[in-house]
Amino acid sequence: MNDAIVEIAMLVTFVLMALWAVLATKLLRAVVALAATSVLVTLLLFRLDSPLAAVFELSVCAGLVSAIFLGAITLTQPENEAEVAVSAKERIRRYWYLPPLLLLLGVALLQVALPDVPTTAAAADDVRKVLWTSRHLDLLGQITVLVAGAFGVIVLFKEARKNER
Amino acid sequence: MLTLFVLVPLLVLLLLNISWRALPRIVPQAAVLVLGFADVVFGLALPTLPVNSEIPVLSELHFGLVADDLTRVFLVSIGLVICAAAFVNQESMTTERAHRNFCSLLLVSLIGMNGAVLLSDFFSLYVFLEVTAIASFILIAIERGIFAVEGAFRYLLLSAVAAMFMLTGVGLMVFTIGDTTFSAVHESLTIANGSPLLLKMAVGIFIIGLFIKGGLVPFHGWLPGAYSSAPPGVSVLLAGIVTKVSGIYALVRIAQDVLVSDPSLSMILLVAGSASIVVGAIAAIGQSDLKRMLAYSSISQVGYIVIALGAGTELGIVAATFHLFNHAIFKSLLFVDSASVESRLGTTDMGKMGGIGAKMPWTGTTTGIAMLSAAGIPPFSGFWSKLLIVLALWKAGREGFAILAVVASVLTLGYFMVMQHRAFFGKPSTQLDSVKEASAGYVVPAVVFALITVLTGVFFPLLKDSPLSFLLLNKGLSW
Amino acid sequence: MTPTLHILLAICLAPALALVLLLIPSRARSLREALAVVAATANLGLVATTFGQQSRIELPWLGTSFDLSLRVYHTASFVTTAAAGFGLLVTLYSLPFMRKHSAHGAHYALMLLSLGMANGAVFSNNLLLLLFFWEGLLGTTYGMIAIGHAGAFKTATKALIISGITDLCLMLGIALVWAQAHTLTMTNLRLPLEGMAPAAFVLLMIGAISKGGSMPFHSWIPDAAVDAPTPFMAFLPASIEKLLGIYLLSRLALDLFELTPQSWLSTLMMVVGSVTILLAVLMALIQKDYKRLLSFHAVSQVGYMILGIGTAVPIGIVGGLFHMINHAMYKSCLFLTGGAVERQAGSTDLASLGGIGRKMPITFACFIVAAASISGVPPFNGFFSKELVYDGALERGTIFYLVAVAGSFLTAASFLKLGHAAFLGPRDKKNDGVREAPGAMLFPMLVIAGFCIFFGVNNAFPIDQLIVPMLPEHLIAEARSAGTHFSGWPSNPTLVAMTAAALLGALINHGFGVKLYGSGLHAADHIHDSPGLRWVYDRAERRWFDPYELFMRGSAYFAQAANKIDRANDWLVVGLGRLAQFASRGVRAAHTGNTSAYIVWSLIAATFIVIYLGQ
Amino acid sequence: MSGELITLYVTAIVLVAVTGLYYLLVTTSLIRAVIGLELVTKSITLGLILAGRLTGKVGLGQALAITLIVVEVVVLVVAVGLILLAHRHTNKVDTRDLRSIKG
Repeated sequence: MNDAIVEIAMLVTFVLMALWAVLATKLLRAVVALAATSVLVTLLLFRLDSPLAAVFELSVCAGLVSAIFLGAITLTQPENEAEVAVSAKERIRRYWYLPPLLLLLGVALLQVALPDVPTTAAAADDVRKVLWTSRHLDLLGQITVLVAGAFGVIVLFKEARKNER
Repeated sequence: MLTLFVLVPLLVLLLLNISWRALPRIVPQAAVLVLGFADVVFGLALPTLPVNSEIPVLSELHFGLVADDLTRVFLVSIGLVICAAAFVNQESMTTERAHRNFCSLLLVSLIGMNGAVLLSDFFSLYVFLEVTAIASFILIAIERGIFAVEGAFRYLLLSAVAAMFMLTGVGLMVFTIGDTTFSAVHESLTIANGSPLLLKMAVGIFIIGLFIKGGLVPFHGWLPGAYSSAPPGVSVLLAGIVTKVSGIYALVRIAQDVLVSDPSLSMILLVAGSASIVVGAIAAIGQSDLKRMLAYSSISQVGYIVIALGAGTELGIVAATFHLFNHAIFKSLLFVDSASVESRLGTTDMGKMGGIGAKMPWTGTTTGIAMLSAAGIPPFSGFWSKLLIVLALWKAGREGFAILAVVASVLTLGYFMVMQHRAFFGKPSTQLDSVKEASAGYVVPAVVFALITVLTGVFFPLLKDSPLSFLLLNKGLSW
Repeated sequence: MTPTLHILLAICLAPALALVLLLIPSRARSLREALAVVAATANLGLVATTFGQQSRIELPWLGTSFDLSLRVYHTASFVTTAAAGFGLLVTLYSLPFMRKHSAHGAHYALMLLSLGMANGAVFSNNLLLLLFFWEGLLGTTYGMIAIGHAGAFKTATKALIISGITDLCLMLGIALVWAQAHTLTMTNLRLPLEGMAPAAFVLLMIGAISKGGSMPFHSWIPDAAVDAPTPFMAFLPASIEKLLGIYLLSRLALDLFELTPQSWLSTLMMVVGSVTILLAVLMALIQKDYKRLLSFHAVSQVGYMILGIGTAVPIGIVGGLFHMINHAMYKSCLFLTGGAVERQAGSTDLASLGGIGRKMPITFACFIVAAASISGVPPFNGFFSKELVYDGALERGTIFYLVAVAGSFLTAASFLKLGHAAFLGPRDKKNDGVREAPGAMLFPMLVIAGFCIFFGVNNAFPIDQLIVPMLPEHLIAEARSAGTHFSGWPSNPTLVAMTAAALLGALINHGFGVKLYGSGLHAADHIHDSPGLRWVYDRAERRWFDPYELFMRGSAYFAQAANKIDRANDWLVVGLGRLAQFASRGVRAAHTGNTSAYIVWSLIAATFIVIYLGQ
Repeated sequence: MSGELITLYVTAIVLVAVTGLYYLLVTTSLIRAVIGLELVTKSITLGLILAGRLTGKVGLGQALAITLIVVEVVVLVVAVGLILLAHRHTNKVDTRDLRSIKG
């Protein structure tokens, strides 16, 4: 019973953190909220018997991603907060129909998803074994993605040298 | 053996970047061309090769890749278009650095596409499509202009939405059957235990992602911007093959191997396909920019492919695949030609090109061939694939859609005539006096592609006994 | 040579040589010309030797229903030989005509390509294969018009779009046939006209008569007459396309469908034929340009063929088919004379021509033969085929007959006008230096004019040897049991008398027209002014003037109506373009560049898909 | 795991995904749009793990989630690269400046 309450609390906090990330007026706070969301996801992953993914989530999402965002924020002009608020209001007025639409999409999913939930107990198939036997093509994909990311950094971040033709 | 399609480019990519300052410019270019050509050759020769024999050193790394006729069609197309893109890029890239990066990213794209057409798992498909997509985002913005950044960013956002749908689909698959391979999903769908409806939903949601990646109406918002703002070589790559592999290949694969002749899937494909055909063609008619018009025409042509899949029959799949091959050829050809015009005039605005055909005869002629092929005029290959599409729809009892496909090809003819009229026919204006035919880097791929279009069209009845017979996916026809 | 190789060679040889021709540099024009002549001759030889052969080639493809099959038999041999003959003659004619043209190589290459396509279309024994070659001809038509002068592009586009749409009808018709009969092999087809079959028939008929150039799919032909090089007109619209269109129409009416005289489709064809005859000839009458006038006749005459075949009675069908080959002769001959006049006098505008008959006697003579032939003057070939059509039309309804005769009258009237205006009358000073056309242009004209006479005087040969064997067995049997004679002098003297009256009427009408409006007839003034006679002439004038003027006024209204149809056609082509542009503006306005909007479109569509799947 | 708890999990995942998507659509800041994207990614990660856990394939779920995290972080890097390039041109990170390709 206690376990369930802890889990419910974590879920609620997860949603609240996401809302905070969205509602924060200062960009920096939004990024912090995003990191906090990540931390909660990490905790939830631990609860779901997935320690390796949790570690990844913590290190990459809460760590690396926040760092990238902070870099982006420092490298760009600070926002004009009043203008942000005005334009946000204007856009919210224009896209008033979106939340119901999205919720409809979500509910449509829930409707079919919920009736037949299988309740098999957690069986332990080892993630390392899975990764190296049946999903090693994905690992190859990961390597390629990382190489592509490296080129992204080279092409997009590096300043063009002035004397280059 | 199939592993090499992914491993060799990856190895070459890494080797090229260990000491690239020392390498002359020609080396990465040659590497791309050789690997692209290897795709074509091995794609053609695949059945004669010991596909399933494991290479001793790599025996630990058999990735469960499989190849059939559909894969071969795509390997050949990928190879051809990659080579063309490399040629065009060689001519159009100005800086050394951009050129090297371009070649490397072309290889990344090649790895992604080769992997995507060889694998047989939904999640791996997502991963490799994302590899291709990331390479495309960077490639579009490689010259760092503001329009290109806008095109790339829009592509990135919509692609992220597509990924969201694909992953939701994968999640539902894991949730229902705990497996994501094509065969497992297909089996669970056919034996109908557990929850086939949810599983079908999962595949359906995955397909929504593919619609976005393939640029079908109304999921196409990113496509015109990305095509028209990209550098010439990248447009060839994107229009010729990337969107086809990332969106349409997977649709064909699913229609062939997973959701076989499912009526609700058919309906979705038919509706999305006909919307794309009509909206794409109508939007293309009013364009004044050549590349943008070609982009909308791509949407329309992709609609034909999808509508053929919607027939839900084997003939439909054959027609779709053949049209896909033809489209890869003639659309790359059109973008190569637009690149050669751009190289001479510095613009793709059709209003400024009147009569360019007389000044650039090769470009003008090959454009005409590609255009007639796209409109389905014999003896070019496009005629046969459109005919097969109409027949497939008719045979499947979708007469209305067959008629729509036929009538819309008048629109196709219409916008291409507008283009020919504005850009290539008529009296050359005096400002164009000094314009000469484009350099060999553009003309050679254009002529090769035009020849492929003509020869495939003329010798289509003889395809059966030729090495190209796989274009018709033999098992799909009562040959 | 095996039959298989023979036919495949007939289809592939000319196009292959066309490709070789394109590789010859433009400096070596003579070499190109030599190659073109050799190719056209070889083509003629190849198809002419298929006469009397019966064979089929089957290349299995796409399973049972889509076999690629080719077939050699009498009709195909006849039509391809005729096409090849015209091909060779027009090639010869082109030698001097196209010598200085900028698209010299493209002209010959496209001609050879068209010949190969035409052979393929006629030898096809499968509707799909036929469609392939059929649409291929569309491409060469486009190319041959487009290489005309700078403004020809518009006409080429018009031709492409009109023919493209009708070819789509053909495609749909084929699909319907397939749905109905589950085969596309023409020898296996014999569809009763029930269920979807009439729709299929109409769609296929549209494809056929459009290739033949019938109304309302004709409007590009007169434009092309002005814009395209003249050999093209003699080659495609006047001969080869007509041959193909009527060939397909006859196949449809004779053996692909069970068309009976009782069927409403037969009546439909007759109505289309009659309307085409009348409206097009009325348009022809008011033309002021040599080639444009001829091109409207090219439309009008196809009406006789459709009318004849549409009667669905043996005599009418024989007449229609005979008229097809006759028309190809005299019309290409007329276009050739037109080209000769254009080349020598530098214009085809009738106002600036006149009196050049003396300078170009051979051309004029050929013109007279061909014009007499098209007007149905005995003993030229046109007379005999028209009589057969009349006979068939009368059997089905007097009204059709009357329209056909009226068409004849107007045809004769317009050719009198044309001949008079171009070759007779006073000569413009600037035309004093005009000389006869070169031999390479005269030779084809003379050959064709000779054939016009030969096929007329000795009509038993073409009719009994060439045309009647084209009919299916049951029709021949029917005709035999009724004791019908197709060849020889027309059996019905009343009809001949009517024709003679119509021709005479045309002559008189022309005389009056010239007298009232023309020049050079002042020689008759003194008779006119002599006392006593003057009163008679006044009355006569008044009496004859009124009906003439009334008639002319009436025909002007008709002509305007025909013109309206023409314009409506144009308007449709242009208007559809405008509509598409308008729709395009709407679609483009929706693409605002707002990424969020694009994502929202995707999400809305995704919601629909998810809900649809969840049901 | 009880049915109610699963419902709660799914609801939370859908809510966060909807929030992220909505934010992506309505914000005018390019950086904030990417934050919205990240929220969606997080909910999907959680969803994959949950799906694997419920069918007893924890290993599969983790494997997919790890690959997903790697892929998405590279997409994020590219996105930020593009944002910085846009900033170099316009001196702002406003989505309304990236609307010039239209029609």
